[in-house]
This record gives sequence, structure tokens and C-alpha cells, in this order.
Amino acid sequence: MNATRIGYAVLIVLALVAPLFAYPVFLMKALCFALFACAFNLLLGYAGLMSFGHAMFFGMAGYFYGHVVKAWDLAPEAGLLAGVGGAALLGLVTGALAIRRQGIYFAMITLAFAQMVFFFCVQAPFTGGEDGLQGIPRKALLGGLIPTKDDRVLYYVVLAIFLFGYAAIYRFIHSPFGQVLKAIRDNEQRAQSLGYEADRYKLLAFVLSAALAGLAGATKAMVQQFATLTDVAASTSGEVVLMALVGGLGTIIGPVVGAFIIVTMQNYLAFTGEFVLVIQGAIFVVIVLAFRKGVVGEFAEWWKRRQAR
Amino acid sequence: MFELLGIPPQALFGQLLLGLINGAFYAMLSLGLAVIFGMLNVINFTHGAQYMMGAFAAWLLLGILDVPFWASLVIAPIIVGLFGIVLEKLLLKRIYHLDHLYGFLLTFGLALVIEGLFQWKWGSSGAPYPNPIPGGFNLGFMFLPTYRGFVVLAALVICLATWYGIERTKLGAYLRAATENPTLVRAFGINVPRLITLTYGLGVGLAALAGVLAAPIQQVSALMGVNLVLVVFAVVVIGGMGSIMGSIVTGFGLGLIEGLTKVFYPPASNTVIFVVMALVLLIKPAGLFGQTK
Amino acid sequence: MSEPVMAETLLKVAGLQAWYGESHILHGVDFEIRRGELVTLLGRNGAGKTTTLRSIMGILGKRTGSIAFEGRETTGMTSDHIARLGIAYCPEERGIFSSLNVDENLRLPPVVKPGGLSIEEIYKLFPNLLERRYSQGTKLSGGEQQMLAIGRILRTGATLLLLDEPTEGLAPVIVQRIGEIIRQLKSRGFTILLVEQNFHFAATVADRHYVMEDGRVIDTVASSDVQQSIGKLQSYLGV
Amino acid sequence: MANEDVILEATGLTKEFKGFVAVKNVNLRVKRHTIHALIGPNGAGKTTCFNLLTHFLTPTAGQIHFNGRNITGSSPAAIARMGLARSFQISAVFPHLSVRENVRVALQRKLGNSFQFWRSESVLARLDPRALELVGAVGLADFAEAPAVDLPYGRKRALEIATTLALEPEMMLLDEPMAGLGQEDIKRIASLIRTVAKDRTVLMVEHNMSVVADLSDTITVLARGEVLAEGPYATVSKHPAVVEAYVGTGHG
Amino acid sequence: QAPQPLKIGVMEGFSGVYGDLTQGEVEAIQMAIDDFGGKVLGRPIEVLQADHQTKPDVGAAIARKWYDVDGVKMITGIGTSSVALAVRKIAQEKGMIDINTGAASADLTGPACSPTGAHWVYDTYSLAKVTGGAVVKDGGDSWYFLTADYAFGHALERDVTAVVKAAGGKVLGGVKHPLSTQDFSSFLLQAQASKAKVIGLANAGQDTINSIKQAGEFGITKGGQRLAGLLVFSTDVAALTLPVAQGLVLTEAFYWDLNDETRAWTKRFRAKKDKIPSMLTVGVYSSTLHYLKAVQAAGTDEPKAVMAKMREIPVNDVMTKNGKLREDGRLERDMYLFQVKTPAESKNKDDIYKLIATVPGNEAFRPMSEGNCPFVKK
Ligand SMILES: Nc1ncnc2c1ncn2[C@@H]1O[C@H](COP(=O)(O)OP(=O)(O)OP(=O)(O)O)[C@@H](O)[C@H]1O
Ligand SMILES: Nc1ncnc2c1ncn2[C@@H]1O[C@H](COP(=O)(O)OP(=O)(O)OP(=O)(O)O)[C@@H](O)[C@H]1O
Ligand SMILES: [Mg+2]
Ligand SMILES: [Mg+2]
Repeated sequence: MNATRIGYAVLIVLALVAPLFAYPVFLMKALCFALFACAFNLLLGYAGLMSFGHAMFFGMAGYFYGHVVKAWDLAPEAGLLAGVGGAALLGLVTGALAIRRQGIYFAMITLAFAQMVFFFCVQAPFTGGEDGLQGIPRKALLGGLIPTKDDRVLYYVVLAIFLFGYAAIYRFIHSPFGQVLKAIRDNEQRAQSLGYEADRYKLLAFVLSAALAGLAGATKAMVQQFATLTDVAASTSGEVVLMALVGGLGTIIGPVVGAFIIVTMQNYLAFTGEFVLVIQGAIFVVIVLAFRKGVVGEFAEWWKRRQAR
Repeated sequence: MFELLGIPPQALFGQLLLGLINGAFYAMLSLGLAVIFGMLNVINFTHGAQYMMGAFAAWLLLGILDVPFWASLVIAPIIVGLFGIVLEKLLLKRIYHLDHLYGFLLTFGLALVIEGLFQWKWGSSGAPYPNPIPGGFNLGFMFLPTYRGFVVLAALVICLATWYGIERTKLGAYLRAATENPTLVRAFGINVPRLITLTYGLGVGLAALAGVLAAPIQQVSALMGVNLVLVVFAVVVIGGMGSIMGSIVTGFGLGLIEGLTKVFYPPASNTVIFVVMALVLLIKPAGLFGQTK
Repeated sequence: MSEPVMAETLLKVAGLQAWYGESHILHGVDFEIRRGELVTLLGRNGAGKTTTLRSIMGILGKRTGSIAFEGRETTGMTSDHIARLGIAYCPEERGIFSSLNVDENLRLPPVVKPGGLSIEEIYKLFPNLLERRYSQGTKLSGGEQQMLAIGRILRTGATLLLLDEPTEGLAPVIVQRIGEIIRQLKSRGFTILLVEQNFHFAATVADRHYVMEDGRVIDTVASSDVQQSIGKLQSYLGV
Repeated sequence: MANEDVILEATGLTKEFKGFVAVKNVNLRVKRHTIHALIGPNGAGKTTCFNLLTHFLTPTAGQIHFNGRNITGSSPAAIARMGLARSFQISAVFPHLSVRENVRVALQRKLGNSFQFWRSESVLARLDPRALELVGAVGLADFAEAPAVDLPYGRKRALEIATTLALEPEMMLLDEPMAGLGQEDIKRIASLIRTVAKDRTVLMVEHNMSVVADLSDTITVLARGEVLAEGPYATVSKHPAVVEAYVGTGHG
Repeated sequence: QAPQPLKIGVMEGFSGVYGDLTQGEVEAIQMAIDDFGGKVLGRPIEVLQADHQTKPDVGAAIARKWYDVDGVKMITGIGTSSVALAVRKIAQEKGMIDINTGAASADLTGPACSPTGAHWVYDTYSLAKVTGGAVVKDGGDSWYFLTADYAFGHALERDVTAVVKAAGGKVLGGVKHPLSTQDFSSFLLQAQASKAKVIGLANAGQDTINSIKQAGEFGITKGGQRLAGLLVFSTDVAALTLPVAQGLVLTEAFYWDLNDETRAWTKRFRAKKDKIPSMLTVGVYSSTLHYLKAVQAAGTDEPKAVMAKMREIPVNDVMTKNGKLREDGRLERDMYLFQVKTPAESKNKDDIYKLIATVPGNEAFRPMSEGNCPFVKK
């Protein structure tokens, strides 16, 4: 589709010049959440698995990154790897148990694991409790080639990481594996009767999603220079669901838009004082009542209608 | 005398009793949540806010109109239940045909709005509600406030009445059937939308009732229900979704387990419910009392 | 053959159009049923038979045209209202409730008019159900579920029964039994609109056949004329 | 060679649901390259038998051998991969995939690339001709790109058969393949079954007696979970117990 | 050309669980600016406010933007220690000023200290020191703790334990409860069974409020045990009401009814925001006023110079007399030990405390040498 191509091209150009107009730290944070939301959506939109505990991968990866870079004093690349690997491993363990259940039960098991992980983070000494793991140094990447002290330079690094993650998800969805995954989502019994061990496919999807959520979390720790309990908390798991919903389920770009909207909302509503939550809540209500397909979904609809005329 | 891990059995008794009291709240709250989830296919994230509204309604009734606790026990749930009905008619009604994620988004947003407005008006620290039956019994091993004893009894009565209404009456059968296939039940001549509205009102009323009962025990504050929904929903899931009896038994049971955790490993007392949930779901896929379709 | 007395028209459908979302399915369906008649809707897969029944029952989003039951226009009514006028529907997919046991399933639809069958009579018709009366409704075999779906609307006393492929997936003995039941119901004064694929079955019970194609009624065949029209019918149905 | 002839053998198959015995000590032998019908009154346990054979339910007792291998404990997917494929009584398709993709998913398994999440799905394009061929064979050529959810019921059944065929199974279990089909489709699918059965084995549950009479080499009649009779149509349909329990006196 | 305004940011979790504590902080800052004369170095003064929603990354993002883009020179408020620590790192990295009035963590003047950062009102150490010391002196020599299982709870318990032991008392035990516990009866029963004379509440907000309320229900104080609130604010006490909270001892840095000056200030404040100000609200006033004085004295808003002046000039305002900003950023000032009045003693609903002791700053706060602040030479 040509329109899509053009759309992507416009978006990439926009992303490249964005730091000229918007504050780079804000953009980086939004990109991290966007990647996180995409990872979540991979699971929900394409494997039909609704996770209520995705913050455990996102948040833990942040801690892994922080520990590796601060306490062990290793390179940021090692931190990112540790974040991705750690999250994938955590995904493998929790996923192996969780994917045996479906629907709301699956969601609740992931929530349960996330709560346990949260408890662990409160107790474990290296996380710093509610104070968080603070002051992770920003080190240069690629053995000193890319200095990251400058927010604008770091922005392009984060953009590259995001694009890598996004492309990976796109590929997963449009791969032979993705095809089977969609079949399993549609009718698991039937897929089994065709000879597919549904659980293994779901587990792989779960691990991939966890790993990408981990990439997002580790990148965020790199940008923000701290990792805190907020990122492993149930509220963050809820937030990512909201991002996917607000952007539009079942579209691959939807979660990105949703993440930008919610992160922007948190940042700009911050200046409305005590009414932040009221306004945020009201916006959710309006979205459900008026833009239920999400921003992207509604836009696509509008576009289609326009084309039809 | 024999001791269990260094705790004298008498003290353990006391702790179990306290656990039971907390379980009573879980049971009442999960009941409402289960009924609503069953019928509307919506995880009612406003449940905590409605619980809070119940407590506030009682507090306001007392402060402004001098309505005594016992009258509030009836009036407050009705007021909040009616509020729930209005919400249902205006908002929730529009989303039933959608995935239950939208219900999550909508009710979550509503909870933020309601709690935010209450906090704006009455602050975050809240106000105390006087104990309607002060005093207590000395049970020998512990001091039991009379009011807490009353709570357990009241909760039992409420739970059993709800259970009977849903599992053993015709109306309950309509409810259960409409949960599965509202279109068809409607085509049998039953006014399903009204049934749904009333159910939501009932579930909300139950939450508010729990709130009124909690008011004398806890500080009445805008944020008293914030963290409740997840825990209570976990109770519903452990009990087996759609099973009213499951919610009740699990509510009380988890109160006990939580009570024991508070003695043996207090830091985990909020987490233990989730551990139990994971274990139960791994062993019994549909919860303790749930049926597979 | 001539009808001695023209019974009153119970249901009259005229210019019925219906949509599923954007797709236009019925393009003007016309037919009528007189009180006490047994009429079938025949037609190939996808002709719009089920859609017609759902439109009559009022469980379809968008429909226009006229549906008059006992002289009252029902297109503006909600389905619960229509049901209380005395129309009962047995859906193609059966719609057995898994959270109810067999007995509860059977007792679920409220009685809207006197004259329905009693629970005992229904169990006598379908002994399988009696045996499994406390089982979860959806744990029944496919055929048993079909019996349950028919059985439960017999209690309501509705004047007009809409049966969507009641014999699908049933053993021949049961099909025969259902044929007998349908005739019995008719003799009790029920009016029945039957949707069938199984033409041989339909031919044994019906007074009249309407043939549907592409969302329209394209022909009517009285059962007395079936023999003469067999060729035509076969070409319609692709037999 | 005698035993070579039996492709599927179940011995002493029993299934109990909470005190209710749905299948009772059933012995079933299906000969290679035959069409074997399983009939019986509603609730006789036919679908349950299918579920046991493909391990969607675990038998309370009994053994199942397929091609001489004991498959009693194998997973449904593993059984399918061994060449024993099934269809479902309640129609089972992938609603959000197109008709072509539905069939292609079944073809895809043999490629062995189904875990490859890093490759483009364009590698699947070479399966399209075969998928379209199968789609055409069941009369769905005009609907190849339509999402399966939009098909009328009868066409979904046809699609399901095409999908099952795509597995090229040695043996197919078909649960009421004709249910809900119009006369026209019944004929087409009956002839389809006959064609594909030439070099494979079919075990089917079916209530449409003319189809059974027409297609099947052997018939096993189940009633109340037990085998009531077995043999070719001519003998079975005259069997007094079968007539009473199943066929009835009206028509055949 | 009009001179650039000097910008001050106040960041709090206004909408969160501790919302009541920070009520009126924006008004308080405005009062400080008015009291200062509305302008500094001929420049107008502008106040920015933000709600960090108790999320460190939101707080950090705001702080970065304020410092980098909006030209804010000083941020105050910043309750919640995770946010406070995150903002502190950013301020330090950028060489900007943050004056924390809201967070409890003593790390702000310890491992996380910054040359351009200050900790203005209280910290876990001072609360522990004042309450713990006074209660032991008063005969409360055996303790049992109800501790929130969070870093601030642990810090409070640790610090009080040290104080109690140093004063010759003993700690009989304690229980760590999760944050946001609804029901404390189980813990209270354990505390009761310990027979300790004092039950130390090392928790905050709703947790403290509910522990106190339920202690009354179970007749803990009637049974002769005393409650010591280690992180309790006047807003909490007001919310609990005197019948429930009476007898509780606690430490604060401000009380509206201390003297004529505080009463006059409070009257002015209440004309703008009809609430009894908490010590955090007044702390924001105090920090802003002192900062403005320092800017004036330094003749520039350059952070290092301003900070030097802030250290040099003694802090004198409605809440602080001759306070001294130490090198590690700690403001040393007097702290007060209060007891909550009984309903009979109280003249009106705002009349809640009686003063028991005033502890001078050099005793109340942790000596610099023990703080492990990296740039402070031992
Ligand atoms: N839910 C739906 N959404 C969209 N289209 C539908 C839906 N249900 C049916 N259709 C379409 O409406 C047309 C008529 O369907 P209908 O079910 O009325 O046919 P039918 O005559 O009952 O066929 P069958 O004999 O297969 O039951 C078909 O083309 C079908 O694809
Ligand atoms: N999961 C289950 N739990 C309890 N009983 C069951 C279950 N599945 C099937 N049954 C019972 O076992 C019996 C056999 O059912 P089965 O579905 O095998 O019948 P069938 O022969 O396929 O009938 P039909 O021709 O009507 O499809 C039925 O009486 C049914 O009620
Ligand atoms: Mg149909
Ligand atoms: Mg069957």
C-alpha cells in the first residue's frame, strides 16, 4: 500500500527532526513507552493474550540495566543486553506457567507474577526500595564512539533502538510464525488439530514480547538514569493497556500513538495541579465513548470514508 | 502449652478471628464485582470508588442530616446504587458489545474522576466516622470490638442472601443466562437491559454497603478504595468467575490466609493473595468453584 | 383443494429489508402465515432464511419494511416486547446456556401465554433430557442440545414458533419424532414457521413452502402442489 | 499383512464424566483405505469417541493404536502430525484469516518453518497455488480472499474440510461433515470425500443416512456409549436393534 | 526591554495520597514573593507549578525541562523520596538549585547530597531523634514498631532504635507491614502482646491514620500503651480529630499557634487558602523567601553564588529562627515535640497541639560527619 509507505516516510522524517521542536528527553521517554506498548500489543493484538503484568519486564529490565552499568560498572551495551536477556528469561519462566491458561485467567496469572516481582523489588537490597536505583551513569556507547551526555545525540540512539524494536515486531507479525500465531488466536483447538502445539507458539510470543518490553525498560533506564518501583508497579501494567487502547487495538502503529498521547498527557497535565487525575480520567471516558477504535483506528476509518467519496 | 512457631495458640485464635473480619469485606466486595463481571462482562474498576462513596455517603448523612449509622446502612447503598444506575444508563450501556477492555478503560477513567473530585472536595486525609457500637468483649485471648463482631455477622447475612437470590431463584437464572447470551434471553421476552441496569445497581450497592460497614473501622477518605479492585478481583478469580459461592468462600478464606501471613511474614501480607491466585489457577484452571464451559 | 374457511392472517411480512452492519442481506421479503398454519422457508445456504427469522424476532440491528403480528406492527419493537406478544424462537445455533443445568434451561423462557406444554410433557417427548436433567446444559451432545432448544420454547405458550433447522444433526429416529411433535403442535393450534434444508422432512409436515433466494421470496408452493412442482423445487434448492 | 490392514484400532475405550459413562468399552478397528461411518442416536458418544481418538479428551480406560503406534498419550497436535486429522462438529475455522489463509495455515506446517519469526511471510507465497486449488475443490474459489467470518454456515463447513484436506492426512476423522449443508453442497462434498478417500482412510460421524449408505464401506453403530452393531450398510440398517434405536421406521 | 523574570518551580504530588500536605504551596510561594517585595534585582518573579503524580520519571522530566528549557533556577517542594532523589541528581548534574521541603529521606544530605541542593524542613533522622529521645526521657523506655515496609519506614525504625538504645531504652520487636494496608488490627494485637510501653508508628499518611484509628478501637491506649507517631503531620491529626488522636506525641517544624508571628502568618495564609498550613507548606514559603534574599545578596541568580549566600545568611522567618544552612545542604533549625490535645483541652477545631519540648537544631539533626556526604570532609 502506497499510502502506508508515504505515511511511514513522513513519520520517520518527523522523528528525525523532532528534537528541533520538542524536548528530547520527553521524546526519548515517549519512545521508550511506545516500544513498550508495541511489545505489549504484539501479545494482545496478535496472540490474543492479555497480560496484566507487563510492567515486570519493563521495570525489571531497568533494574538489570542499572545494576550492570552502575554496580558492575560495565558498558551500556551490556546493560541493554542484560535488560533484554533478563526480561526474556523472566518471560520464559512466567510465560511457561501462564500460557497454560486463557483469557482473563491468563491475565490474572501474569498480574500475580508481576505482584510477586514487585514484592521482590521492594525487598531486594539492590533496588533501593521506593527510593529507587538512582544515579546510573550515562556512558558513551560503542566503546566511546557515541557520546551520550548530550540529550540530542542520545535521542538518535533511542530512536534507532525504537525503530529496531518496531521493525522486529513488524517482522514477527508478518512471518510464518506470525501466521500461525494469528490462527491460534482465532481458534486454538482448530490450530491444535492441524498439528500445532499451541502452547509453544504462545510461549515464544510471550518471550519475544517480554524481551522487547525489556529493551524498552532498559533503554528508559539509560535515558532517565534511574530505575524505580513505579516501573514495576501494577499501575504501569495498567498504563500500557491504556496506551494500546487509546491508540487503537489491532493496528501496529496504534500503540505508538497511544503511548505518545499518554506520556504527553502525564507531562502536560502535570501543570494542572490537583486535577491531573480527574482530567486524565475524563479523557479515558471520552475516548471510550467517542473514539472507541482508538486514535489510529478512528483515523483509518475516516480516511477510508474520505477515499470512498 | 504447645506453641505454633513461637506463637501461642490463643494469640493465633485472635489473629484468625481478625482475618475472618477482613475476609468479610473481601467477600462482600467480591460479590458485587462478581455479579457485575458476570452480567456486564465488565471488570468494574469503579468498584473501589463506589465503596468509598458508600463510606462517604454515610459520613455526609451523619454530618449534615444527622442520620444514624443504622439508617445509613440502608440509605447510603441505595443512594450509591442509584448513582450506579445512572452511570450504567448514561455510559456503561454503550459499551457492552465491545471487548471487555473498553469496560476497563471506561470504569478506570470514571474511578479517576470520582476519586479526584472527592479528594478535591474533601482532601486526601479524610475524616473519621464514629463507632456506632463502641466497646467490646474480652475474649480472654483478645479484645474483640463489638462492632467487628457485628461486621462478620452482617457480611454473612448479606452474602448468603445474595447467593440465594442468584443461584436459587428464577431471577438469578435469568441473570446467569443473560450473562452468556443476552440477545437470546431478550428474545425469550425478558427485558435484559433493565435486568442489566438493576444488576449493576445491585453490585454497586453491595460495594457501597461494604463501604458503610468499613467507615467506622477505617478513615473515610477519597482514596480508601484505590488499591482494592485488583485484590478483590483476585478473590473473584480464585473463587471461580461466575460462582457466587466461590466469591464468598474465597473472600473469607483469603481473609484468614492474609491474617496468618500478617503474623508469620507480615511484609508479604498484600502479596499473598496473588501468590494464592497463581497457585490456584495453575492447579484449577477455572478457580476453586468455577465451571468450565 | 380449496380452503374451507380462510383463517385470519397471523403474521404478515411485507417489503422486509435487513442489514448486518454495512451488508444488505434482505432485499424485500414478502410472505404471510395464517393462524394454525405450518409454513416453511426453503432456500440454499445464505439465502437469508435465518436472517428473516431474526428480523421477525427483532434481534437484528437494522431492518425496514413491515412485519405485522396479529395486525400489530412490530418493526419498532424490541425483541423482548415481540416475544411477549407470543412469538418464540429456536435458533439455529441452539443457544443452550452453560451456566444453567438442563432443567433450568428448560424452565428459563417465561410463559407468555397459557396453552404451552408442561415440563412433564416435554420430558415425555424427550426422554434423553429427563435422564440428564441436572447436567450442565452445554455438556449435552449436539442432538440433545437441539432437543433442549426446541423443548424449552414449547413451555411458553407462544402462538407462533420460529424453528430454525430443528432437525440439523439429529438421528433419523429423532427427526421422525420431531416431525410427529411438530404435527402434534400444529394440531394443538400452534402456528409454525419452519426453516429447513431437509426438504424431505419439510414436505411431510408443511402446508406451504416459501422459497427464498438472495434475500427475497421468489416462489410459493402449496404442499398439495409439491408433486407437480418437484422439478422446479429441485432446481431452486439444487437438489 | 492382515494386521497391516488396520490403520486405527481402539480397544476397551471408556470415558466417564463425573459418574456418567459416555463411552463404554468400545472396540473399533478401521481398515486402511476405507470409509468407515460411526452412527448412532444423539448422545451415543460419537463425538466423545472422536475426542478420545484425537486426545482432546483423555480416556478413562483403553488403548488407541494408529499405524501400529500407541498414541493413547500423545498430544492432539502430535497426533495430527502423525497423520490423523479431524474436523469439528461445531464448525471450526480461523475467522479473521481469509479463506486462502485458512487453508494455507494447514499447508504451512509441512514446511517446518512455523517457528521462524525472523523471516518474511512471503516465503509462504509458494503455498498459495495449492491452497487455491483446495479452496476451489470445495467450491469456494469466489471467496478465496474473504475473511472466513463472513461466510455463511454451510461454506464454513466446506472450508473446514478443505483445511483438513490440506494436511494430506493418512486418515481423516470427520464429525458430521454434512450438518447444515444444502443439498447441493452435500452432493459436492460427498463426492469430494469419495475422491480423497481413494488413497486415505476416513472415519466419519454422520446422521444423513443417504450419505452414509452411499459412502461408507463399514458402519459402526453406537448407542448409549456401546457398540450396538457393525458391518456394511445393508446388514446394519436391517439390524432390529439399530432400527429401533436409530433409523426408525419412517424412511431409510 | 523588560528584564527576564526569575523563575521558581514548585513540584509536588498534589493529586496523590499526600495531597493534603501540600495544599496551598503555590499560595505560600506567592506570599514569600510578596513579602520580599515582588521583585528581585529588578526582575519580576514567576512561579511554575507541576504535579509529579509521585512518578519519578514524570518528576525528572519536568525538572529537566524546567532547568533546560524554561530557565527555572530553583525548584522547591518535591515530596516523595524517589522523585526527590531523581530530581536531586538532575539538579546536581546541571548545577542547579533544588530545595527540598517535602521528602523525608535523610539521604538527601547524605550519599545523595549536592553542592547546590538543600533539605529544608525535616528528615527521618530528626523525627526519630526528637520523638524517640523525648519519649524515652519521659519514661517510654520499651518500644515496639509498626513499620511501613519501605525505605523511609526502615530508616525511621533504624534511627529511632539507635536513639532509644542510646538513651537506655530497649526495643522489644516490630512488624513490617506493606504500604497501603487497610487493616492494622493484626499488627496492633501483636504490638499489644509485646507489652512494650511505646508503639512507634514508622509509617506515613493513610497507614498512620488507620493505625491510630484502629489502635483506639482496640483499646491500645486505654490499656496503658502509648503511640508515638514518627511521621505525622498536623493535617493528619486534624483529619483524625482529637477524640481519636489525643495523646499522640510527634515532631514538627511548625505549628500555626506557636506565637504571634505564626498566628499572624497563618491568618494571612488562610485568607488565600482556607486550610491550616502544614509544615511543608510553610517550608516552601521559607525556602523561597531565603532563596530570594540570597539572590538579592549575591546580585546574580548564578546557582553557586546564590548557594554560597544562602549558606552565609542565617535563615530567619516565621518558621525558622537563626537557622543555618550547612555545607551538606541540611538546614539546621529548631524542632518541636508536640502532644495532641484532648478534646477537653482544645478550644476549637484547629487547636490541636500542646508544645512539650523545643529541640535545638544542632541536637535534632544528624551531625554532618555521620552523613557520608561525599564532598564534606570528615
Ligand atoms: N453476522 C453476520 N454478519 C454479516 N453477514 C452475515 C451475518 N450472518 C449472516 N450473514 C450473511 O447473510 C446472508 C444470509 O445469511 P442467513 O444466515 O440468513 O442464511 P440462511 O439462509 O439461514 O443460510 P443457512 O442455510 O446456511 O443457515 C449470508 O450471505 C451471510 O453471509
Ligand atoms: N464434557 C462432558 N461432560 C459431561 N458429559 C458429557 C461431556 N461431553 C459429552 N457428555 C455426554 O456424553 C454423551 C455423549 O455425547 P457425544 O457428544 O459424544 O454424543 P454424540 O454421539 O456425538 O451425539 P450427537 O449426534 O447428538 O452429536 C452425551 O450424553 C453428553 O451429554
Ligand atoms: Mg440459517
Ligand atoms: Mg456429536
